[in-house]
Amino acid sequence: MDILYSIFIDPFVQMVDAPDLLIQTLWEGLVSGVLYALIALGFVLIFKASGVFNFAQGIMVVFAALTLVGLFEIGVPALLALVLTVGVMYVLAVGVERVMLRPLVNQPDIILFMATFGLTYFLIGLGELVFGGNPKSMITQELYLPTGSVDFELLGGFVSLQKLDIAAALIASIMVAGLAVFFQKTRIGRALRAVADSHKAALSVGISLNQIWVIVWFTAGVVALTTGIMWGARSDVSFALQIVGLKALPVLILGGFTSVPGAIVGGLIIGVGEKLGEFYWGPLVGGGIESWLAYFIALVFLLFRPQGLFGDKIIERI
Amino acid sequence: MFKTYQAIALSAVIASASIFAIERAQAQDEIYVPLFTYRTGPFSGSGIPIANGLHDYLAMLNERDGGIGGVRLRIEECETSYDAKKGVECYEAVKAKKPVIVNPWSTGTTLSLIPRASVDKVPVLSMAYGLSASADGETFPWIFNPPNTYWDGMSSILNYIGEQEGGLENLKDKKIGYVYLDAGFGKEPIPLLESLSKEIGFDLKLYPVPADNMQNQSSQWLSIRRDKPDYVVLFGWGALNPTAIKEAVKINYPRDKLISIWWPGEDDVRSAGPQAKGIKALNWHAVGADFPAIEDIRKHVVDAGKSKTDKAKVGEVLYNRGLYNSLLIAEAIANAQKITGKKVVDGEDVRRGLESIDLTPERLKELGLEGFAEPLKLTCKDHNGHKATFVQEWDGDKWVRITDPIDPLRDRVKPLLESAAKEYAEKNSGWPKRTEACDSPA
Amino acid sequence: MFYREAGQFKTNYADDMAIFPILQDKIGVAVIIAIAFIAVPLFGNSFFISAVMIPFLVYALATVGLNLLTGYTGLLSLGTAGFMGVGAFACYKLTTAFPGVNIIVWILISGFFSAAVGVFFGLPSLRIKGFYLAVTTLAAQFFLQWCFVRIPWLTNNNVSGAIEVPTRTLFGFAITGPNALPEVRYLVVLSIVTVMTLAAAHLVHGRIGRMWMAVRDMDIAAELMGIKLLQTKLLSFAVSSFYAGVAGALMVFLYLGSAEPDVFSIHISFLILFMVIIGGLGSLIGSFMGAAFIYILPIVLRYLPESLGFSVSPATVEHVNHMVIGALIIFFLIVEPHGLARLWQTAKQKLRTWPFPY
Amino acid sequence: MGSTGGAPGIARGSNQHKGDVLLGVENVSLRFGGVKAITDVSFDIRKGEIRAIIGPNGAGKTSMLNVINGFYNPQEGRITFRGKTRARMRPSVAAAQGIARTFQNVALFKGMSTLDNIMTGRTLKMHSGFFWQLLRHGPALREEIEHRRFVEEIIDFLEIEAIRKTPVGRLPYGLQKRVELGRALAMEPELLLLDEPMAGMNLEEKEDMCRFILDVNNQFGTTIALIEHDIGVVMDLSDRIVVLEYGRKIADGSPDEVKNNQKVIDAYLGVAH
Repeated sequence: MDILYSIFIDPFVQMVDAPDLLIQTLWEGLVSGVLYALIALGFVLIFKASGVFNFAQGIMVVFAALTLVGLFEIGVPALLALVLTVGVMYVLAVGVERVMLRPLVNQPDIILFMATFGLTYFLIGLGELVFGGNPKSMITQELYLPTGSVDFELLGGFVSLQKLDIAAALIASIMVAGLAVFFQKTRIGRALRAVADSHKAALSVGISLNQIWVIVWFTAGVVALTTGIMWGARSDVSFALQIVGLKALPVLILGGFTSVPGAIVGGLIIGVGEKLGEFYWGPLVGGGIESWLAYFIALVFLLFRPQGLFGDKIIERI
Repeated sequence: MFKTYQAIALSAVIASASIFAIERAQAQDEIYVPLFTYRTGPFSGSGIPIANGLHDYLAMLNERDGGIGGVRLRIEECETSYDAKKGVECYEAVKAKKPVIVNPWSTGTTLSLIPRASVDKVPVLSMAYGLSASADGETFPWIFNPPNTYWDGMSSILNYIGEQEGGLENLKDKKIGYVYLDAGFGKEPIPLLESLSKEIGFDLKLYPVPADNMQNQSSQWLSIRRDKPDYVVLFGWGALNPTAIKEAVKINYPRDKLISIWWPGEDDVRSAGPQAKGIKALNWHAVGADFPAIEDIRKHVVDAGKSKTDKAKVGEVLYNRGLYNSLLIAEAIANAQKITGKKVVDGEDVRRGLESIDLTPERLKELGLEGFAEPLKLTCKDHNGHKATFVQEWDGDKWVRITDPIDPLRDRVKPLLESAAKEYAEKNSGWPKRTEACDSPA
Repeated sequence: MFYREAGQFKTNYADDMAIFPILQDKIGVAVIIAIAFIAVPLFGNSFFISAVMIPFLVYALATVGLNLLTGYTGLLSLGTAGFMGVGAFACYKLTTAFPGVNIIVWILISGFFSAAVGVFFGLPSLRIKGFYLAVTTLAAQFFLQWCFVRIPWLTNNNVSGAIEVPTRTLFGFAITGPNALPEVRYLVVLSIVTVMTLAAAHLVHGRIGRMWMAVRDMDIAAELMGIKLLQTKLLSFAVSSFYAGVAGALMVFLYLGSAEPDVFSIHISFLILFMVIIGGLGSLIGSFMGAAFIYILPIVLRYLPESLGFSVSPATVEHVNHMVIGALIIFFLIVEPHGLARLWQTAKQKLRTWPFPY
Repeated sequence: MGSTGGAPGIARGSNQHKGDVLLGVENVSLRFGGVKAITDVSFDIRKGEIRAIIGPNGAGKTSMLNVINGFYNPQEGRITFRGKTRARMRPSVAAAQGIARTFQNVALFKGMSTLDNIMTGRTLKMHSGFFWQLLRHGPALREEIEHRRFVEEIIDFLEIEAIRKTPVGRLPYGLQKRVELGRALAMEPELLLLDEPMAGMNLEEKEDMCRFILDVNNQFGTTIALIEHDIGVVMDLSDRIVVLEYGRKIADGSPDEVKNNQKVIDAYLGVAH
């Protein structure tokens, strides 16, 4: 009975008792959810346009952030470093398209997936070789990102929002909105959606696949850079971050591989779900369940909706 | 196409030859000291300064004195990425070259090497990490973990907290939080904490951080905000430390109540910004470069471009940690030469050298490290020393020592150690009894 | 000229269905096995045997296991390291609880524990496919690793949180623990790996292998042939996890000598998946090639500069190593997406017509 | 299975006389969401006959086959096979009861050789235990050889000896269809469902396929239900024909009856409704 009580009643009692903590937990969950969603967004962009399950998205986050900080450390002014890093991501996108995607076009998914593993290894090596393996601090102030927190009284307690986290949420929203406009309104965006629907059809109306790939990889690179700055400011910039990148996988599962809103909603569900789980139920089993909870949440969702939250229903035909 | 295959075959042959080439004869007049380091991987933040300290001190001895006792040291780094499997591979690679000592710098690797050390006759120096029980020289004649075990460290922290409260007994009904890396390293002190919490009556709260979630600690720190522990003890490594410190700042946990074990480096704290001021950590050696020996390192190694360290980082806490490790290696080799009268010593000699380490203040002065650390004396029975440590505080720019030496709760630690050593020997049935003679009867 | 099958006629079905129907292949395999069993222990140095060959064989075994699941049955798994861990921890519990039973028995039996866990985590595979399934196996990976850390019973309440391998003997020789000679450990591992690889070859060439491949190639058609999908997939999970479990037990007991839970981290799962794909999906010999490529190549690269007399910092070597491996993975996928095994076949095909390709 | 011995497959069904109902379809309706694929269709298939299902594109022919072998479960109606009425069932159960089929778009196991593909058809007839399989000895090997012999007969019958060990993915379309037929035959089915076995074939290949279908029906006594667009072929081959249009049955009878049915003529000539 005690066990049942502590599983089914006690956590909720705690939530009601200390609503400020509940809100704080939800907020923390949302913030990490936003960051998961950004990583997942990079995945989705690439998957939609090129059918590549890009495992390297996590490492691109680290690589972008590392490049930014590395450039700053050798004396490049912060904003210039930011511009240069965007340039580096463009070069990376072109390189990936030329060296990896073009020769591998029409290969099975798993082969492309493996190739992105190769890319992951390569970027880890390159990043460490150029910038050294030691963790670096994100240049938060130099990029004019706010620090400190906004605290306010609430329901007999207080809630503390980091200005940085607020900024992260805002920037992420602007980014998503920008991408949405980009896809809906611009010529390239329309081409991109056409490619997502059918490669052959897109080719037949004269859309250059290679160009599209460069654009999506570059966009994913910019998304990665944004993620890297935000997450780097929360902890620091090091290769340990790539493990956090794996969390994008359950997010994708939830949201479906091809849905941008799915990536965002999925990210928020996973972020909030795992924080709530760890905070209220984790202590029951000694804590640390955050390492696998996200995958279990995704697994349970999958059992009921194998196509993900926003995926189309799969009808098998023969 | 056929050419391609020829090329592949040829390179395969060359490549496999290189594996066999590993076992090369060593020059007769060298002492081989391999250093297991990790300058890559998720823990490289801690690993790089340590690797530099380790390397530079020994390199300095080579440059300044031509080695130890006139014999040059052959210093070789082996990259482990803090991966126990690569550590074992490194060990296998260096074994054939007759190392006089190995420093695994990974608890996982240490655990794998413990049983092999006595068989391969290679002493293992796991300085203040590894298996705490290996402090017992009777059971583990080949393993050394001076100057403290994690149990000593944890009990020193408690001792310090007790002092703040006016006596250990005043910890009754206090709440102590423990944030730790959810692995062997972080879990080791828990039995000690639990038994003390029962005895003294403080409330113990555990906040494990999974290794793959080190950079995502908000739930742990939210729980701390909820539980409001009076003190938080931090046992972190690699990326865990900077993230934890940032989170502590974020929830506005009183910084002076956060006390860490001896691993956070300057970079770990610095990245949290000025608000990290006041955070405390344990240490047992000096921070800074104002020692003749370190001046020599600057002169002979760093300025000569023979080091990989950033000049500004010489003298930082983890650099000096590595240096202390090398100091022990050098002392052990020097002792071994003294004991055996040989110039070129081997693993067995160095084991004896380690057992007769006696770093008195005079000896430290002689080495150009006056006041660098507390005196340390190892014996055949005691491979650790269980030395006192002190607390240092982050003043926003550097670590500043703020206390006198604080003793560990030796009477609490000792029975734990003994039973752990006994248990280890029992579980590993057929664990050899010590047969190694003792040079310095304790 | 030397590699020809012309003139080798099969007079009965058994010969035609043999695992190596061509005489030269038979000889080739026999030579490799002879080298592995005789030449390597006789002439290999201790580093080569214990740090190269033993782990290589262990990885190869795990790769064979994952290949059965991913290559033959078409189910992607990223939980291999977790299943290896189950094997290792089960073996530890068994041998400390019943020290009298021979350790080899326990190593093999621990495979069953891992098979059971594998079946459990394979259950969603009926509904979930492809990359989606990969994520559910990630759940297994992280959950199992968490269990290894969190359940002290698994390590017999060791303070260090690790399992330590006690000395065990076979015919009076120590085969585990510090006194076991590298050659002895190597021969034990080699024997187990050889036998289990042979068994895997038997399986995939028989009814069960065909069922797996049918499910892989077209599950709907397979079902309409009377193949029960769930059972077939679960059998594949079970066998694959069995192999992984035995590999895990071997890794700890005959290679590392002790293990913290992070030995079975996600990186190992990825590594083994690389080995499967680089070696060739659905090829047992490819599993060995893949394991050699991914495991041995970095070692070679690591020690190559040194043995050539260059002095490069080991950290730099490691960085370059990462880049080279990454680039080679991409390169090989471009040259031959079907893996080293296919490359090998093509080479054999060329040899068959050599020196007159027309 | 006794028939795997001396003269495999040949004796099957010949002692059952033509005419008993083997499969009955009663009032079957099938919907996907709001889309009606089949509406209230009833017909039967008699033992030993060749029954054709024809109709324009989208008439629900393939859906009908999918219902018969359990891949789709109809919302209404009943299927009776060999006197047993069933509700929901998995395709693997239908296979076990003796229903085999080929597919409109060849559904071979692309990564496997011709031989292995056909051997897979023997799966249900092989029973040697897992551990014998591991050893590939004793019962497992005997069984493997026994079934290989049977499969070789099918290979002879279909005249595909030369491509025995070729991965089917590399075969031309016509041969793939033949291998697929072989795989279905390997199951020694009571009822064989053929979904457009001649689609995309040239005349010569079609003639070969017709010959095989007739031979299967005559020699093995296998009951066959087939979907085919080539009306000429259908008229020549089949004993009886059922015609579907928009998921409804519009005619059922001998080739001659169907040929003269006004509804059928309308459906095929596309008379405006």
